[in-house]
Amino acid sequence: MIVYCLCFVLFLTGLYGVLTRRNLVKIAISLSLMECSLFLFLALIGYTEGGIAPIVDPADPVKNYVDPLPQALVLTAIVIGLATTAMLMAVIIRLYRKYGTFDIREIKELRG
Amino acid sequence: MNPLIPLFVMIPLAGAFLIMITGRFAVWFGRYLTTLILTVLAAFSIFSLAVTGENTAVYKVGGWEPLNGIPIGIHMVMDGFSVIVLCIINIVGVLAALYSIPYIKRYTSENYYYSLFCLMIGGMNGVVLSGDIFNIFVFLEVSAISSYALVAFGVEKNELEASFKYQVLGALASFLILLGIALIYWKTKTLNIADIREVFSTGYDRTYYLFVQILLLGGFGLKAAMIPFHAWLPDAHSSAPSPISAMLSGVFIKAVGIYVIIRLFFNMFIVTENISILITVMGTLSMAVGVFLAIGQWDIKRLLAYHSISQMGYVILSTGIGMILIARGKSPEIAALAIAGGLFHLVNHAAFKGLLFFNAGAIEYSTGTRDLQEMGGLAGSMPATHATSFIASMSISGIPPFNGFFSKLIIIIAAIMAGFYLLAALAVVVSIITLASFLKFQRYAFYNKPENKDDKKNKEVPLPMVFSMVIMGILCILLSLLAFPGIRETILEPAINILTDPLKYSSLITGS
Amino acid sequence: MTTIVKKTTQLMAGLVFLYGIYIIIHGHLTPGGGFAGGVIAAGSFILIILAYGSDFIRLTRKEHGSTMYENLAILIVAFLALSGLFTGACVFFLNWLPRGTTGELASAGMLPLYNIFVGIEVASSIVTIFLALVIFKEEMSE
Amino acid sequence: METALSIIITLMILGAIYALHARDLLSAVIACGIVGYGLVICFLLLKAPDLAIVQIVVETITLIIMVAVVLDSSRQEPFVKPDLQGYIAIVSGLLLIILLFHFFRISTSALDDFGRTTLRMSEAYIKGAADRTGSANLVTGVVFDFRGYDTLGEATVLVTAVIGVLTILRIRGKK
Repeated sequence: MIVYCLCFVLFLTGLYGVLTRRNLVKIAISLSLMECSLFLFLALIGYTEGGIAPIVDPADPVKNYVDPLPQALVLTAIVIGLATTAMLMAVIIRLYRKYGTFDIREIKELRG
Repeated sequence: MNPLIPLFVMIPLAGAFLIMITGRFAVWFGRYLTTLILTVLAAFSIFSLAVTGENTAVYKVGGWEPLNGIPIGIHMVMDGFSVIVLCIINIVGVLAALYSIPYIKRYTSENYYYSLFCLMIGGMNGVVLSGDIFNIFVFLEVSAISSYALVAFGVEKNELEASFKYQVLGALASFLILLGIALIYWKTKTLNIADIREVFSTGYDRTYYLFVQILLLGGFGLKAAMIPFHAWLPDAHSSAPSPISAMLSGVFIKAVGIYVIIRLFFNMFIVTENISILITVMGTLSMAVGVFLAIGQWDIKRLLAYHSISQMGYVILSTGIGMILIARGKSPEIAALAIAGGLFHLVNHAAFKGLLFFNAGAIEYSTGTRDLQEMGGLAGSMPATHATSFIASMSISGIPPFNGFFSKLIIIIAAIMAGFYLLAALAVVVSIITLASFLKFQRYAFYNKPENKDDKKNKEVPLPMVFSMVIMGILCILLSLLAFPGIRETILEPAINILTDPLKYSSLITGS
Repeated sequence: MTTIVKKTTQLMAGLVFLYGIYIIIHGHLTPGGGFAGGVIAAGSFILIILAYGSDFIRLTRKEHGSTMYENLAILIVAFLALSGLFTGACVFFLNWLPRGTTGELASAGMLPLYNIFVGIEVASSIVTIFLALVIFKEEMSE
Repeated sequence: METALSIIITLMILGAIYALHARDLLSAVIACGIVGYGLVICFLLLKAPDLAIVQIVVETITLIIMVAVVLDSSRQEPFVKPDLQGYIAIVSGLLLIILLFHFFRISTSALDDFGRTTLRMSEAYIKGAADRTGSANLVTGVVFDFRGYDTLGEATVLVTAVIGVLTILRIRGKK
């Protein structure tokens, strides 16, 4: 149980960062921390005690494998995370060129 | 199996890739291909609406049949509810694509725009047709990422800022959803919505259940911009190009927000009273706070964006009342009425809010400003825009001959019959404030002519834009027919049945 | 960058690329697959871009070329998926090729094909993202 | 097993906290790398070699992109004494976190413990899956055959991100 709790603490650390940091890059980092914790969380769910990696040896097929489905989900989620990070970094670099700062308090065209 | 079901997703995706390939040689290709694709999809969706009715179609992707009653592949499901949302997506989509043809010529790189537009449509169709919770997440990301890029399409300061805000909150929403999915998988070891329902109906732990529900409500509520989570919506919707604003406001928040919330909370979870009260409270807050925030706005598109929050509040409030009644297990016909009101308002909102954003775009196209104080006297120079915006304004404020009146009436009647008198009164008050707000819009935009301003240079917008607006205006009037018996039974009843009958959806998989 | 870095990169990039291809092709037998191999192959291009910097940019000039590869590749994936609809069973995403013997290179029906095209798609996507960032910086600093 | 994982996750949390508080943005980005590479070790311990391969390359590329963005700037985050709004954000953030953690702990206490999972949907993916898909790597079998539709969506997400990045990085948006 303790690993799940620690994993959730990592998620919450990222959440804390998103809520309190005022720097665009720090916000992006916090989001990627949250993402990492979620990947870990899914992988933890799939683990079986004494299981082996889900690669079948045709000579000796029946074994105790770990659950392959969460791994497939994490694979999908990692690529989605890469895509999100790339988009976010593109917007950040663009905003930096426009404003000359990463500070979110100075970027406020939109109010009201 | 209906072989059309995967085509709803695959045609727009393939079209998007094709546009990116041919965009280097022929720029004109994208705009016509997008319109063609969406016309085909709109025809398909109307055909599906006609044939679906009470029969739900389950499409097993990859041909993987369930093993011992447990699904092992991804299932696509088309039922009475998803087919309605599918119609909204593709019909508003084709009009927005048509509207884009002249509008988007002011921007560079047209083919990127059309490609992202197709990806957004494909993603939304994928969300609506999916019967698998992780699949919903994946297609939600397709449509969300394309909408992030479309919001920033003009790459000006405010557009980038809006896109950044939207991306951060959208990513947070995705993480909440993914955490919810992980927790669901941890408990149930399955991802199929109907199968999860089967597991939950054998017993569940109350705290766990509440936690998962709150996570998913938070995630999809962020996508739907319900009131504590609404911060991104006014910025994103007002910064995007106008056809995209119409898509985001008229379709996007419904397909990936409201639709999924309703689907999950009725068909995946067993309806419990505490979460339905929470949903009703959030709906009421959205309805009331949204309209108050809208009062002080002078930017047309921000004003419309805040009204979107408020009108979505009506939908959530109404379905919330239905959920409370179902959870209490009494008067199912009033619950059905409340849900019918919510669904009807969902359809109507797509028509009139899409039309209003088209009007706002037309005004901006012609005058070059979005500030209400700077425009005026457009009634003479832009007759089509004036007439259609009048229809839409009256419709959103609930004036009798138009569609908005009937759905609001059903919602208010259902609230009164269910005994929520205060909510019914609040709904009436909000409707009156909405009317005041739109009278202001009409007066400042079309009549109140400021001095030292000649309206000679303001011309009516090009023909495709006028065509889209007129069709939407006609839809606004025709949709009120949905309230009448005969039509209501054929279109709204199947959707209500699939939501209110606790066993109907999950029996799709087990076949019992 | 110095000549040493450039020469070493020349040697390494080829090996990294080969390794990426190996991972892609053996995706259905050993750990890895289209995504892992694609990202590794993209890594070799990124190495070259980092080492050669603006020289490389002058060579390619625009990112449009790699965009075309990735769109073509994913279009082929989509058609492979749709090809199931045209077979007799009329099923989307049907694995209709013969499965073969598990453990051989030519087995698992369509899976190696999916792996290869997804690998191309991922590799060119990541290269395009990277090139777009680099070219943006170049253009803005000019 | 659980101890080893706990130690690595604790290190990752420390790296995360450092990343959030570092004044120099380059240090912050590299501390973020601790989390990513720690995750790779966790995946190896959890018998997920596919994920380890993907994660290590993706993390490297993410770091390259982030470093490129950070190096382009002045790098230093100026120290600003938090104002009232900042304090409110910090306090409410901490409260929300404690609340969520408590909620998480009590709501998940009844679920399967670590390492003792049961199977429902993935039973078909393990038993006899090699005969169903013909793939020796079960994860590839799931990714491309049982859930191939998801994978198509995921590849589409990547293409969408490419088009999005190209859109955002255009020099001029309006004619």
